[in-house]
Amino acid sequence: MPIQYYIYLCLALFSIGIIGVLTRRNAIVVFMCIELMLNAVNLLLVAFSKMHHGAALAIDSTTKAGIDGQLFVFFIMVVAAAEVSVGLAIIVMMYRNTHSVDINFLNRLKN
Amino acid sequence: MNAIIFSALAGVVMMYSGIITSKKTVIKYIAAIALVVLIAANLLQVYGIWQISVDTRDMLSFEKFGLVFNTLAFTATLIYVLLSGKEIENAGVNVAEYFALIFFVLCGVSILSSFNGLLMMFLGIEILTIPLYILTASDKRNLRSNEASLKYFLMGSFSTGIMLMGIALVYGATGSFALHTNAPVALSATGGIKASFLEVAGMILMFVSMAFKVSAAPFHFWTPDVYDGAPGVFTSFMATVVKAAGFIAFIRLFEGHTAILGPTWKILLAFVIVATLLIGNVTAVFQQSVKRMLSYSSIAQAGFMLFALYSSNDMAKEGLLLYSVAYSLATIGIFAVLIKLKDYAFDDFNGLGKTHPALAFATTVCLLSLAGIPLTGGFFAKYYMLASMVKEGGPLWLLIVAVLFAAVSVYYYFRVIQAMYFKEGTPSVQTEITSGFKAGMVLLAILIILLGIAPSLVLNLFYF
Amino acid sequence: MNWPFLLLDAADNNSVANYFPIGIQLIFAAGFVATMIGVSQLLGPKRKTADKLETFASGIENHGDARQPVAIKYFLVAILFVLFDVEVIFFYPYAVNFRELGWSGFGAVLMFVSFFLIGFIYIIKKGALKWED
Amino acid sequence: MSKLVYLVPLFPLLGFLINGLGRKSLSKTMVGIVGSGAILASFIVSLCIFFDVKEHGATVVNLFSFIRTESFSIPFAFQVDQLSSVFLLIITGIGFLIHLYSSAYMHEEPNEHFGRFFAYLNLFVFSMLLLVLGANYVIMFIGWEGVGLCSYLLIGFWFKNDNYNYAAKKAFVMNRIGDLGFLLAVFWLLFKLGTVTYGDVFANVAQLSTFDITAITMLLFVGAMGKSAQLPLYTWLPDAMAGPTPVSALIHAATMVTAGIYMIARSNILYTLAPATQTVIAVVGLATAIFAATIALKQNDIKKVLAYSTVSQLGYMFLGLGVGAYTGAVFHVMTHAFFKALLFLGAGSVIHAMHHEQDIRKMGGLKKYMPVTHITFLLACLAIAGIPPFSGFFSKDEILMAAYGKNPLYYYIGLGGALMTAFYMFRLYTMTFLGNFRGTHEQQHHLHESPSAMTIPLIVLAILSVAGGWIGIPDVMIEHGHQLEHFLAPVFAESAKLAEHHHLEASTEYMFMGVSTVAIIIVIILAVNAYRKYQDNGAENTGLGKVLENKWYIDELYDAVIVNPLNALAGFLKNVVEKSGIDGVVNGVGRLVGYGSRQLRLLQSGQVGNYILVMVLAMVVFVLIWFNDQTIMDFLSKIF
Amino acid sequence: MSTIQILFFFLTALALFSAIMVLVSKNPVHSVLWLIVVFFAISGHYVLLNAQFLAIVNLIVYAGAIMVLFLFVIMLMNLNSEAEPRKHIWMKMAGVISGGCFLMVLVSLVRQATDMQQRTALMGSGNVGLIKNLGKALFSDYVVPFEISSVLFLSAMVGAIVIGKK
Repeated sequence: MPIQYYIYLCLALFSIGIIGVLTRRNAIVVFMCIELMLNAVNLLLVAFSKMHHGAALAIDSTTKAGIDGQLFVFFIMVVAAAEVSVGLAIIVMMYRNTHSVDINFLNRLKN
Repeated sequence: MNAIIFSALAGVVMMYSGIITSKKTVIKYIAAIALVVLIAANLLQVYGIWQISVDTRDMLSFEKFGLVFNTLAFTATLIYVLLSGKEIENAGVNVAEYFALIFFVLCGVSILSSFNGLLMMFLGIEILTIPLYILTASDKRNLRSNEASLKYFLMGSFSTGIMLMGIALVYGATGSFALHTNAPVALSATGGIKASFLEVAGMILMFVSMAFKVSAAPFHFWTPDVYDGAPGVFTSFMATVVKAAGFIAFIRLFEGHTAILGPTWKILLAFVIVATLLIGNVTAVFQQSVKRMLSYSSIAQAGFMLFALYSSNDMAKEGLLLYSVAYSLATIGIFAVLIKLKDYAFDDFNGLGKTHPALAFATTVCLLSLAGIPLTGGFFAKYYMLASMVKEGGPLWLLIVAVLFAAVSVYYYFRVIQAMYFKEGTPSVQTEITSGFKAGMVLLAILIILLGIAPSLVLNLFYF
Repeated sequence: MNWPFLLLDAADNNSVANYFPIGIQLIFAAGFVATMIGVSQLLGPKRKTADKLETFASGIENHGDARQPVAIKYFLVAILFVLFDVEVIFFYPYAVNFRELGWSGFGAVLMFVSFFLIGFIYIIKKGALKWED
Repeated sequence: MSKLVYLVPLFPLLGFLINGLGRKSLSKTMVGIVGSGAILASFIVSLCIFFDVKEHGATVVNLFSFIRTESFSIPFAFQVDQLSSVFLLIITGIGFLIHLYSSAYMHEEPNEHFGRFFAYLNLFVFSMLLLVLGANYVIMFIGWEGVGLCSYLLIGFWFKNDNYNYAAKKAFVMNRIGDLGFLLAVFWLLFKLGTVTYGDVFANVAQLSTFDITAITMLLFVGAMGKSAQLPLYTWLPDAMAGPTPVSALIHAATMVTAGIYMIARSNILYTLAPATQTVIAVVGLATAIFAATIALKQNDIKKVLAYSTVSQLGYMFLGLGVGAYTGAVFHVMTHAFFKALLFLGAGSVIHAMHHEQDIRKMGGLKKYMPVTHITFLLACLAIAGIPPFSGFFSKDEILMAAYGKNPLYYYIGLGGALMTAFYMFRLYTMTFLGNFRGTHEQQHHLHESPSAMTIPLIVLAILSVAGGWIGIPDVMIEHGHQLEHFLAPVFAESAKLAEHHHLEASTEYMFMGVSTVAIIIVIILAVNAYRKYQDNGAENTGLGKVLENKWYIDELYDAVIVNPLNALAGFLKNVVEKSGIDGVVNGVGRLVGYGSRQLRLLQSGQVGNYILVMVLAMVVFVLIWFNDQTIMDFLSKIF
Repeated sequence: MSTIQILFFFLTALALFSAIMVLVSKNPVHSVLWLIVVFFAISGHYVLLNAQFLAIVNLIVYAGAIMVLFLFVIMLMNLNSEAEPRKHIWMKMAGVISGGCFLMVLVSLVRQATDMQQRTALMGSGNVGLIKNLGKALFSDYVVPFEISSVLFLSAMVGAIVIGKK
């Protein structure tokens, strides 16, 4: 597969994530859109990893090139899990105090 | 490596200290001792006496610069804990956890001062920020704290997403996560850009994300809200040690890449610097709350620290160390006094000069240092930044703008001094002010003045 | 890759085609369920009464929304579950390479596990897993 | 001996520390002794240094390094040469007298305030000494900021009054504007020459282009304008009268305001190479001299008159600098320090006796109550007016002569200013000391001569005011007369080589001296006559009605042609130009910042969505800029 | 068109469609479900790229754990579709436009990137994505980040206790 297809796909997913962050008001959905962005990055990294791997294979059949990209993805997933647990805890805490998860109401702090 | 390992272990110790004892003061002293041990361990490595040697496979590289920064950051934290320990105790029920999180942040700081690849940078940043989200939220019943942490979290993870996209693009172009690689050269049609398009785009995205972390305009928006909403005692920590660490990471990430980025890089950076200085300084002028004023001032100070990135030479790195220390100590000092007051308004300082002359004196020294008045640490820090830029051949107009905004900054810092000395009233001191605290503040002020008289004290560490 | 040789390719190690049997199985399973539901719809008798359309609650009259808000303390358990779930992921590649990695790998995993164990004990001591209080 | 130069600033610093820390426990006497003693010790060391320099010439004393790393070094070094040693003597000498005087003047203050006051005074002197002694522009800047800061603290010393507060802030802001220029100049030097040490800078001026030199000198001059209260940054100085009188004396006579003069004299070689800047300085100086003198004509607050007179005299000094008469300017700094300190301390003595009454319309006839103050004040007035052989005559004459050499117009305008000076000074003198007492009876009852701690400095200063000028008697009068010039010659040697020399005929010089002296004497007689029988009838100048009884036709003419227009002009300058013009601009800048602040605050809407939107847009813009850099570079190069 | 290509385009379309559905669903529960579909599609892509380990991890961590947690939270709060007031229309437009601009700029950039023109991602084969190889690398070259990530988990646990516990 031409790598550009993957890049386009991932950029599209990433942009959809950004648009979601910009247009939705529900903190949970916004957070989900951020997760979508991370997934787009993951896919891109894997695609690049395979691209580099393929290029290296042509020279050396035992190469491990590209493995770093996939491990990076692994770490991103791991970190995302930690981030999600903290983030959802914060959202739940907010909900317990205000009974709302609407980010538009987050305007006590301004100016 | 010592710093990373010991700070993680210290975090674990702190986690359990809350289970072993319920005396908050004891927990505080354990933390202070742990910090001393941490500083000692780091110093052992700085002087090459002893270190836990781990084969990091080139993911971390321990250079003098980063190690010295560790020492400075840990020392600043120690001072912070000693001065504001009382407030950490009163911040909530989970005192031990707060200290544990602070140590985890320090672990992130020491990773950021020594990373040698994008993976470690990413992990370092996450280890740095995730505890901060929690600390921001620690005042659970307070809606402002809630809101601040949710904002911080949403925007922080958004910027993480941006950074990861940048990393992915750079990886696509170079096939490696190492810091200093040169991508295959691809000339654009106009011949303006030497590096691969993807790499440059990735660098821009990483730049945006790092600019977010150090609150450079126009990515600074989270700063005032989060610093304002977070419990004051943690704002103090966030605005100082953490921010300085962000700059260290920033300069580590970009110092090898300026050649790839080409001349446009400087234009963009200059734009960011000017915007940061403008927004930080001008918006700070009309704030009603000292806490919020300080958060804008931290943006303004970030504008100055960005000069280190602009010049990105040895002198800039030295200057950044000096700046970090001078800025951190001064801000920690002001916050230590601020959080003793009932509210965060300017009027709360009224008459402090009369009732607590020692405190007022120390606060004044801190404020003068932030304003960059000579004979305080802040002066040479700013001078260093600008001089490094001048040495690098930076444009004159940028210099003029910087000096101009430094002049504006004096206005809002002096509002506090004015309130303390020239206004009548009784300061609404809430927490009891012990003589130990006073002594600590005066020592801090002396330290700041010492930095202003002999900044070589810090800089010579660098050349030991 | 051609259609007829897909199954043959599957025998070859380490390729996407390994997943072909799994895919076929999934399709069959889904198809079976769909067929069954469709057939029962077609063949079964259809008589609708009001009682029949009500939620079945073992004969007790139902009241209120089924989606009652869950007590917040379970949420903490859910969060901790995610964290430990991810930890298990780390063991998976270790298990595959258990022999080759030898003592150094064992040391690394031991350290990781001990960190997690520290966390686990901490959580227990803090009483986060107590359901009733 | 020069090695001991560090003692000079060290003593005031110690005084500051002792008084600052022990202000609660030390008795007033102790505080006074420590505060004054520190300055006295400095003065003694300065004297030794002065003679040492006279004997052995200049040196640079390296003490330690602020910063010494591989890439960068700023030594903490002191420049001990003829110029700095003269300034040291002025600062510590006059400073000591003022300290001594303060110990009596401030005696009514509560103990703690008293200690704090002396601590600030010592800090002030310390900063000024640092400014003068520094061997590079960074140290000078440190002292420069230091005096600004101390003046802020001292002016705001009586902080109960909001006006003082405002004045303190204004002083600080205006000084900051000046500092901005200074700092930019320092960076510019660093940018072009890579060094800020005097020796290296002056040795390498040849590397600078004319534009650079002009820009640097202009920026430095902006700094000097702020610190030395030149148009348009002068308004803080009259407002600074809010501070206690000894502070005014210290600011006006010995320290702060002379900083600008010192700096330009120190950088004389740069200025000699920048004729455009010199012209600007001369014009600004002259304009300030006239402008301030005009305003002073109509002031009724004793300290305000003196304040505007200081601004005006500073204008003369800048005129001297602008026409290349560096020695003359330094000479005038010195003589001015003597008589202005004397005037202020005399005024303080009057105010002290009058129980903090500062309005001269409510004074009069103090001659008989306060003989010492009266005599010394008179001497000072004669000195500032420029009557030979008092000190002011020689220094002012030297500047005016040099100005004549450059452009006769300078001379004539300058002479006009000198006449006004004579007029308002004697108006002040007459209204205060002659005539009848116009205050309340209670005040009259309490009128008394000040204690000896106050009068002794007055007497010493009076002697200096009279005789201080004799070290600078022009060569035309006596052989080897101008000792100061010979002493300072090494500092200005380079400039002297480059500058063109205008030699006036001895006879011309005598003629000018004679004419100006006669004119000044006439003006003094007029002023004394006009105000001797002044009565406060509510409206101003109606006192002249009684003078008219004398049927002096000339008085009427003079009244119509000179006094009234001048008064009107003074009112106009004070109320319109100063209040709405200069202060208006300063306030306008403040308002602009405030407006910007409020607008920028709206950006911070509190909405996460908006924040992220701005981030995304900025990101898009960044990428666009980056990948269209060629186009943008072209565009930018067209603009700049 | 080969199988892989067909699968690629199918999964791509599925991912994009589901991602858009995440955005437009009014009900947060639906958003979560659609997001799970996205994750499955992405896992499918991983399989196509022969990154088998990541495919599994993606399912276990994201679809299995993270999304369940999301769902749990939404259930906990009992958010109905009406609970979320809609944003201002112009705010939405601004969001869509700026997101679109971002996409456009980056896509046009990739189109111009000459060094990416002829490159392809190796599909189907290549063994770096296998658990065995990844595991070897993880426990040898990447052992430092591996250990350090445990610090991250510890802080997340502490965070859960600090924030989540009453």
